[in-house]
Amino acid sequence: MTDPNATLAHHVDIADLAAHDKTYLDANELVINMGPQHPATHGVLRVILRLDGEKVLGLECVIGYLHRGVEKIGEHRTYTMFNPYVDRMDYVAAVSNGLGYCETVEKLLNVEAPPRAQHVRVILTELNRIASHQLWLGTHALDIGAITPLFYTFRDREEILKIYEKYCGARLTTHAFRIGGLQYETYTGFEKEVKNFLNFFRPKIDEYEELLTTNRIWVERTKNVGAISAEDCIALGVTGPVLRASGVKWDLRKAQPYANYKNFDFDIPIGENGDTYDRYLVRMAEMRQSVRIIEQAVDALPEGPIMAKVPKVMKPPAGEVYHSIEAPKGELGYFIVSDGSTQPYRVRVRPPSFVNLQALDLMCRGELVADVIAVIGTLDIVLGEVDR
Amino acid sequence: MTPVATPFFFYLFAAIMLIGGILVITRKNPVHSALALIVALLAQASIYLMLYAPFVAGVQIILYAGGIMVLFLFVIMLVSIERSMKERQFNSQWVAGTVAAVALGGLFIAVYAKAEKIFPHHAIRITPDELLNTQGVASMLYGQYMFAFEIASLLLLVAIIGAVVMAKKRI
Amino acid sequence: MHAIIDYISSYLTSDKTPGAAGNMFWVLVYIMLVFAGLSVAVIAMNWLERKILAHMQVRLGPMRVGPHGLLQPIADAIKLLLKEDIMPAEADGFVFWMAPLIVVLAAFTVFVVVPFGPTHAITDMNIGILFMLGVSSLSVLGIVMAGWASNSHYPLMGALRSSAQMVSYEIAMGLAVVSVILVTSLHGSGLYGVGGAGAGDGTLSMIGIVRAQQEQGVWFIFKFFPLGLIAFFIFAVSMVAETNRAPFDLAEAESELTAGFHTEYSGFRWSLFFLAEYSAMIAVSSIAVTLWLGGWLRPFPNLLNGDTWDQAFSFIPGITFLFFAAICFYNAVRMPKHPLFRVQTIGLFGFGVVLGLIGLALFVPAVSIRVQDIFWFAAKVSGFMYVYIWFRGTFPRYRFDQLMQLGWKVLLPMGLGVLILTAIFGLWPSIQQLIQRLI
Amino acid sequence: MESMLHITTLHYLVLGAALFLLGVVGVLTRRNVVIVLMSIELILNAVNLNLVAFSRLWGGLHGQVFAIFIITDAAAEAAVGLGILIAFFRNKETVNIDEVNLLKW
Repeated sequence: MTDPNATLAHHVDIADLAAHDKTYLDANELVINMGPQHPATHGVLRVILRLDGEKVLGLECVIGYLHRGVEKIGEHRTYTMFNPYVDRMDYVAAVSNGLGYCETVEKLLNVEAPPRAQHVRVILTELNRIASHQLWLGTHALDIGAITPLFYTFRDREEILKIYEKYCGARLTTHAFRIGGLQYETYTGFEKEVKNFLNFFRPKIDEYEELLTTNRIWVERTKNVGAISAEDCIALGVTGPVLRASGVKWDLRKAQPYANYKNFDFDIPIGENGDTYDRYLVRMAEMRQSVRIIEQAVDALPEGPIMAKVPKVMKPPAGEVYHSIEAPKGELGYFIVSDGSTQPYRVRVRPPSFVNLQALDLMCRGELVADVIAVIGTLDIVLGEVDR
Repeated sequence: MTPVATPFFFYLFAAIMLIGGILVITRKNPVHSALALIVALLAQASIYLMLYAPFVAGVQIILYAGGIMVLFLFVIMLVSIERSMKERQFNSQWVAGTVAAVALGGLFIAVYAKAEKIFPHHAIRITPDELLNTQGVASMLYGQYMFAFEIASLLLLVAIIGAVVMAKKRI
Repeated sequence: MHAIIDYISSYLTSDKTPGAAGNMFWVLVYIMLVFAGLSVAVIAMNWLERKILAHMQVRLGPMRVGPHGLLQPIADAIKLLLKEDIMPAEADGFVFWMAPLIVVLAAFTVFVVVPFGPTHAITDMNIGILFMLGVSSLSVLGIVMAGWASNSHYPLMGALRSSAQMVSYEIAMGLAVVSVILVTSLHGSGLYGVGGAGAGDGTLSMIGIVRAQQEQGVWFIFKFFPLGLIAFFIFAVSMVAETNRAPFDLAEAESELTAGFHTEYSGFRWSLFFLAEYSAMIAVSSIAVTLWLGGWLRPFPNLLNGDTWDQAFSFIPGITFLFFAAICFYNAVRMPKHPLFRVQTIGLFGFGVVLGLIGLALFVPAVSIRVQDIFWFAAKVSGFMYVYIWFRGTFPRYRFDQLMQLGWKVLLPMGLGVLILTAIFGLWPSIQQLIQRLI
Repeated sequence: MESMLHITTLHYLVLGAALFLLGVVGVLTRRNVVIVLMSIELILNAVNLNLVAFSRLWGGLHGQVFAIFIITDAAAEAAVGLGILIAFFRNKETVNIDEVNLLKW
């Protein structure tokens, strides 16, 4: 990877580039290396941009700078021991990752978490969705140049982290769930605090929107930028808010209900054009829907046990299982092959960021450099999850 | 305010201009040439000020140094200069060119030696009204030279269109 | 000896600027004063920007170095001076070295003609505004040189962006300025007062422009309402673009081009760019204040006129400083009583005392009459500085093509329209006569 | 020495002539189009200097007005010249004026 030109020559089809409208001066074609140390690549993503003036002719993502071999580690740990590792993938939405893993292993073991555990899981996961979207909003706005929303979202995200900290002692990589249910009973006043948070947070969404939604510059920067059609999304396997913003009503919480999402009443916000602005609106609406779900879950929080009967030493029957959940960033799937021993034979994660990142090239072609930043931001990638 | 130390400043700025001019035509790197030209142009603006032409001096700074030269630098950055910097800098007829220029210089000297009688030996003592320089230029531009002014604006329009047509790959 | 004292004191009774009076001693004094004042203003601006921005973003900003971080800019300056000065190996050394100097020179030279008061300017040029626009446009050269000399892609792109941006916004800016110059040629007074028989001599001199506002009894922002306001708006937008500040800070967009044209600069050279950016902000704000907001004139000259009001307004500078002093005292009292905060409390208290003494001194009529021009000018400029910070806290960044679109397709036609309408308004009596004759 | 210390119009004319010659040498000998264009700017500036000096000599403003026209002209020339340069560079990938030897692209 020493010569960026060499790699581009392989991957960027010259004929394809020529097809683009070339009204810019191409007196000097620039190859720019963006990242891995760049303030707007959300960590250590490296993007090799091929530019015609400021226009992007093509780009290639170079990933792997944060590769820690999470999947391989899974093969050398017992099912229980591997649980905390999954939190380290999408560290912004650690709870969702834990939920996905626990549910997958539960499916493998053929157990189901008790209703109370399910409810608490839904509450914490949806809180996590809000936290993840808040972080996305702050950084995305920062990339586009609005520095203030970042501080507002971080201030409000703090309240969610406080709830996590009180519940399980950790703020970021929570390891909140156990296979078969929950380790900890909720603390006293959990419901009240969650409700307080919801009342506190509802006006805050309006505050964010006030800063951005009708802001002329924001709209100009995001409308018709990085648009992707529903067909392209499906072809590339793009999921989550990006897919929904393109107008596809696909949400695993409704499509393949897991946990007990089918008991809750909520809408799937979708967009029309699949551009950055629509993705922004979809995520803002999703935060509102999450508030709705949490409210219902807290109101209907049943009493009862929090842990199903799970053997101390887990030896799932030989076989394989794939289970996916709707993480804040899209479909998060776990594929686990068991050989009947205490350790998985193979763990494979389908991280939404990794798959969504494929669309970057398509979304950025013909746009300007500034839009690449906006599109990276709107894809909401977490490099820990992309590289695993 | 009357100018002070006029000879000193004249020779200073003249020297800057000439050195700048020499650097413009001798530098390998066009960016260095452009910078030398900017320095020469600024020195020339100062000489305009000494000639009681403040408006022309201001126009010189804004248009030449701030506009045209930025355009030059812009274009130098767009075209890659590495190759041309490695190549020969002077063309094959440089001897003939220099000789022609020197001959022209000789002609100038001859003319000026003769014409010296026409010019007064001392600078004119009547100071033009510097405060009304801008107004004077303006009323001339919009009065006597109205037609020329309009032609100049037309020329600029043609130049804009021409530059766009030239520089654009596909119209 | 006597002659020297005479030479020095002769200026004190003059009503001209030192440059116009030809008094070299006072010219040097004024140059030093302006330079020192500007440096202090940049330092203060640095602190204020961080504080105000922080409070807009629900955080505190610098709090550790000195009381409420008052000494933070000084600590930063020391840090920058002590930092290693790095030059990229492939950089063009001479150009790399020259670029920050050019930017700083351009930013400081414009202050030669800024009128802080009728006599408080280094000099008064008859091409004052032309000179200011011209010299401030020279900073583009420095930026282009910096970007090119760094021999790196991001700085080059930043330089290309910023030069294109500055050159195109200069045109809209110039058109807005020309409409003011047209208005200076009118001799009539009031909002819609148009020229009488003697109309025709406009001026480009900065002091002359403020004088014209004084004579016409109206700030040019209100002249031919709303035309003056629109021209001011065009200028205000382009001046933000000229200085590469948010929301037009594409040249140094940290999320896109890391830092634009000064990516490769560090330490002292970088701080020169910083200094130049802030003094350029002050410079363009000074142009706006001089051209539209009456320069050194006090507010409400028509509504609240008369000696009583003049007297009342002459107290405002002192009261303002006393108010700031009171804020210092209030915060000093509110400081935690812990021994660790002892030094900070004393420091803040001392700062309050200094401000209070300045305030009290401003009540002395002899001082106040000489200084209140500067106060009003500075107050108006600080208003602009606040707006700059406010913009930065509020707006996302424009994209390059949108920026160009705004400049060429919105501001330029608007500027031309304003210019033509101003001319028509200004010549209204003649046009009326013409129409009557035709009918 | 006397004549050196009193700056007369001739001084300006000599300076203008020297600048003009530098420009001519640049145009005739350099290969780089950009530098040739800059040399043309030098020539135009030499002319401007003469015009303004004459304007000072005769006390009128005609010379200055002409200088302004020439600056306008220089701007137009630079814009078109650099436009041609870009078109040229795009097609031939060089900025050497010697290589403009085809009468078609």
